[in-house]
Amino acid sequence: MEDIVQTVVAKYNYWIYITLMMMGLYAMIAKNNLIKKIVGMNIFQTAIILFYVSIGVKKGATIPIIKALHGHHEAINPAEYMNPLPHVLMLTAIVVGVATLGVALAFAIRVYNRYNTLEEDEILSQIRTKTEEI
Amino acid sequence: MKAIGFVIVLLTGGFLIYAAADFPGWGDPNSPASLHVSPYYLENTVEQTHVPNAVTSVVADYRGYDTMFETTVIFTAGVVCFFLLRTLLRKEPEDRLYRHVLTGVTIRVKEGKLPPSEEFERIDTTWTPHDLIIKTICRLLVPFVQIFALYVICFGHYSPGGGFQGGVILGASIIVYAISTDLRSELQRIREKTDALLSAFGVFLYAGTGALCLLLGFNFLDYHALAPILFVNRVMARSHGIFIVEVGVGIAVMGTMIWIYSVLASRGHYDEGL
Amino acid sequence: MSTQYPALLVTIPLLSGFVISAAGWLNRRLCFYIAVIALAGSAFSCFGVLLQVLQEGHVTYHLGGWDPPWGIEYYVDYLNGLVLVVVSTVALVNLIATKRSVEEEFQEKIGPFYTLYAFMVTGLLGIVVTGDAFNLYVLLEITALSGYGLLGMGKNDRATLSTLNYLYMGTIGACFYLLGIGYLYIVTGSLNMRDIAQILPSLYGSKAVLAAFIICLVGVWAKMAFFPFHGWLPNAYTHASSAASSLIAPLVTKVMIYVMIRLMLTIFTPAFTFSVAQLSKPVVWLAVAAIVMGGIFALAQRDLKKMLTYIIVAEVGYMVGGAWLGNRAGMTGAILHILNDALMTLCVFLVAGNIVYKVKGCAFDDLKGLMRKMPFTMGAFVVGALSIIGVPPTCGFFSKWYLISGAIQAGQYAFVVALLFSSLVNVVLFFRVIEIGYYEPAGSHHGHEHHPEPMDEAPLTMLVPLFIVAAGLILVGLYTGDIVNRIIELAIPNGIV
Amino acid sequence: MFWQLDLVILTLVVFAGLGSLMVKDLLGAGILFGAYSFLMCLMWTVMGAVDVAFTEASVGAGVSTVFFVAAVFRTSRRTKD
Repeated sequence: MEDIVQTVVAKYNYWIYITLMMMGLYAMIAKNNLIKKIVGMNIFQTAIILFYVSIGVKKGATIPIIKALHGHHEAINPAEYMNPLPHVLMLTAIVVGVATLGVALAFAIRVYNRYNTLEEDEILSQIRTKTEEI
Repeated sequence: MKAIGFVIVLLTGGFLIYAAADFPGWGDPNSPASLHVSPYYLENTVEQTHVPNAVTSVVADYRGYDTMFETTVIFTAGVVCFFLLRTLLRKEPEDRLYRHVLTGVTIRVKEGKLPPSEEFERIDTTWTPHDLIIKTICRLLVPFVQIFALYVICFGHYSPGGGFQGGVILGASIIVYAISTDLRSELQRIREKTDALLSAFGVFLYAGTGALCLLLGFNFLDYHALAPILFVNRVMARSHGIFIVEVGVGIAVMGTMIWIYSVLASRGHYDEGL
Repeated sequence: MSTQYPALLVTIPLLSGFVISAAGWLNRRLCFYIAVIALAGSAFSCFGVLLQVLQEGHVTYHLGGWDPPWGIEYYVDYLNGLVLVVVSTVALVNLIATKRSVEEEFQEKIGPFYTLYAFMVTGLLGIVVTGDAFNLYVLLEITALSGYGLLGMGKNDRATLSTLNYLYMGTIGACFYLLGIGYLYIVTGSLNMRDIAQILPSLYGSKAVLAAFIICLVGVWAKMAFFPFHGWLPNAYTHASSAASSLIAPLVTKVMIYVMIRLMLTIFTPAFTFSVAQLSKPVVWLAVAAIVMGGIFALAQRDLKKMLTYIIVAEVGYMVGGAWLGNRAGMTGAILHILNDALMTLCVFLVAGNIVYKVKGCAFDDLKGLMRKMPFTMGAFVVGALSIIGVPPTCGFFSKWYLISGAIQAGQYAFVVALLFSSLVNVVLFFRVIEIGYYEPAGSHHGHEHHPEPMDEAPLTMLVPLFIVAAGLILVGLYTGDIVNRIIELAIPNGIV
Repeated sequence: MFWQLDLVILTLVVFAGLGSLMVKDLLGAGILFGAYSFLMCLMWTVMGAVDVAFTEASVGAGVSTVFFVAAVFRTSRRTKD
């Protein structure tokens, strides 16, 4: 029993990122409201960011800013500092998430201007009635 | 639709959990990710780029090409929002709404006639909030936010921060002004054209530095080429190159955030905003 | 200067994007000409890179002057040299051909349109030329965002909702690709494609590598609208403006197939793809389903553009199935089909663009009597139709020939049957359209039957590029021999028998 | 960075995400989404990723919530699910 708890807790980050991702995926597929789908999309993206950043974590390491070296030729021990590469990748992913959010909200406003509702089923019924008239 | 979603979610979730079993434990120092590529950045960042913040040196120098495209992503989002929602040729409504600034009385004036006196300000929808407390506090807040944003951009080398964060805070300071008063008065301070040109110039500054290094015979975005221009040795040239690029990113992100906000808040008509 | 070609071909369209956006505000007429100069420059450097690759085998370029696993590296070999040339020439020809229809549809927003056009081409060229897995994700996002912008501003109002659905599916696809790269990064520690390929062989047994492969594939399939994920493509491409759909339809799906082949051949070497991961059979069955479903749905359509989008879904099935057959002939057919299908789709969508420009609609009842009214456009349509069906002089036949012979060698007879069935369906589809164009008289509701319609053809600037593409279809068909021997044979690693 | 704090914040993050998806009013969903982003920012700081935390706080939580509220004001707060 002890080692099961140990393995679960040892990789707790990875279970949480999977639950967040599945929440986002479910919201994008099953939610009826367009804005709720956008929220689901953003949760989906932040879950992947959680996965990446938890790769770079090292136990007992500090933030990846090299402390001012008094003696210049002292070797820097990489184990003291966190892994900076996932942080760089995730700077990009966060900004891409905001860019996609802005564009998706612009689309949602444009859909609302045209169909006067944000519910997917109401929009589809409006489209169906319009195609029957033609 | 809910059932399909549930089944898909369970399948992918199970598959991901099955695959996560093989990961190295969370946070152990000798996982492959922290042994193969990243120690090089930590060991050489101060020596090669004179920038103690390893994340900023990797963002703007070792993998600066990624960040250039990533700033382009932000600029593309601004162009797409403008392209989708902006309605340029807008027909003037026949009667206009005016509000008396001091008392808050709103009147409707027929087309062509002028409001009775100067204190009437033009508004588009009757419910626009007009709150004295928020207006004055935001007016006090904006300069300090902007100073902090400039600090964040410039001190990206030594403390957490950099182009993106500083640019967003700069943009946020102007958005605060646009929310507290209204979009129309903010547009008097920053025209839509200057805003778009600002964000285009910011990313052009970033890509232009790269192209400049190309013209000087080095590879694209290789800041060693800037050494003869900036009259510094190669390591300082890299540090200054990073700084120029961060300023470019800050300008681009600021312009784009204001641009997207003003398009979204006014549904493309650039009228009253929130 | 010639050693800088790999960097030039991406940065010229990128810098031109910003200049065009500024020109859009200052002086709108300049936008088109800046775009043409930029794309011509990048096409020139693409040809330059291909020539260098033909001489030296492969070209590497270190961005920022850093060595590969630490900095970003461009790696151009035979495979992406060929795709680079295809992407840049298709983009250039389409830019010139759709000038008039863009000016007519987006009067005051020409600046943003050409900016998004330049960024779309930058993203596509960057995806094809990069050798770094994460850089490919960022360029994937640029292509996706500019694609949403271009497709979202469609003529009728249904474009918005269909592009929003494309946005959701595109984001899921890009995020799955990012997750797959994360799974690779956590077990190998590197992001450079060739560096990962060297570390992976010792890890073939681990579940995380197999999961990374499947997640990356699912992400790329969602982006290329492969069978289970194809729901967004027909609506998104049909309701878009003609200029946008004739840029995106020929290129985005083909570049995603290139990414899949790059994943299969370079990152996960063929040894892993075809032996360790037992995916060949199910994927070929999915490809069969894609081809059959694409054909059947195309038969049910009453609109030319919607019919063409379902044919694209079927063509994606060709290429994915061909790549997954596991033998040299199938892979040659898939890579050749990237080239052929890009040209064929461009030709047919330019024809649809001309028809929409002249007749303001491309439903089947708008096409009545077009053979007499627009003979040159319909002539090019016939050439494109013959190529999609697979008639010998045109290039479509040769790639289908390689696919069928590869399928027979691999013993996947369902795929052979699907290919033949799809060719017959294409015959029915295209000759039905040609028949509507030829025989049915121009709609009697005109009243004055005695003198036939005057021939009002699309303007010359739209016809000349169309003829170049139609001629290109036949030329590529004739020169298939040495395209395959000098480029594609060397593109496939000898891991595949 | 001791793991008990880590677990607490992670569970709070999941609850904020669930709340943002389940609440029946779009403005409420926007505000909870802002809270979700700020908790994520706290998560990054605890895990030592200071630059990512700064970006998440300013770009992710700050501006996304502003865009969200602006969009909800320009459309409707009504939602059926």
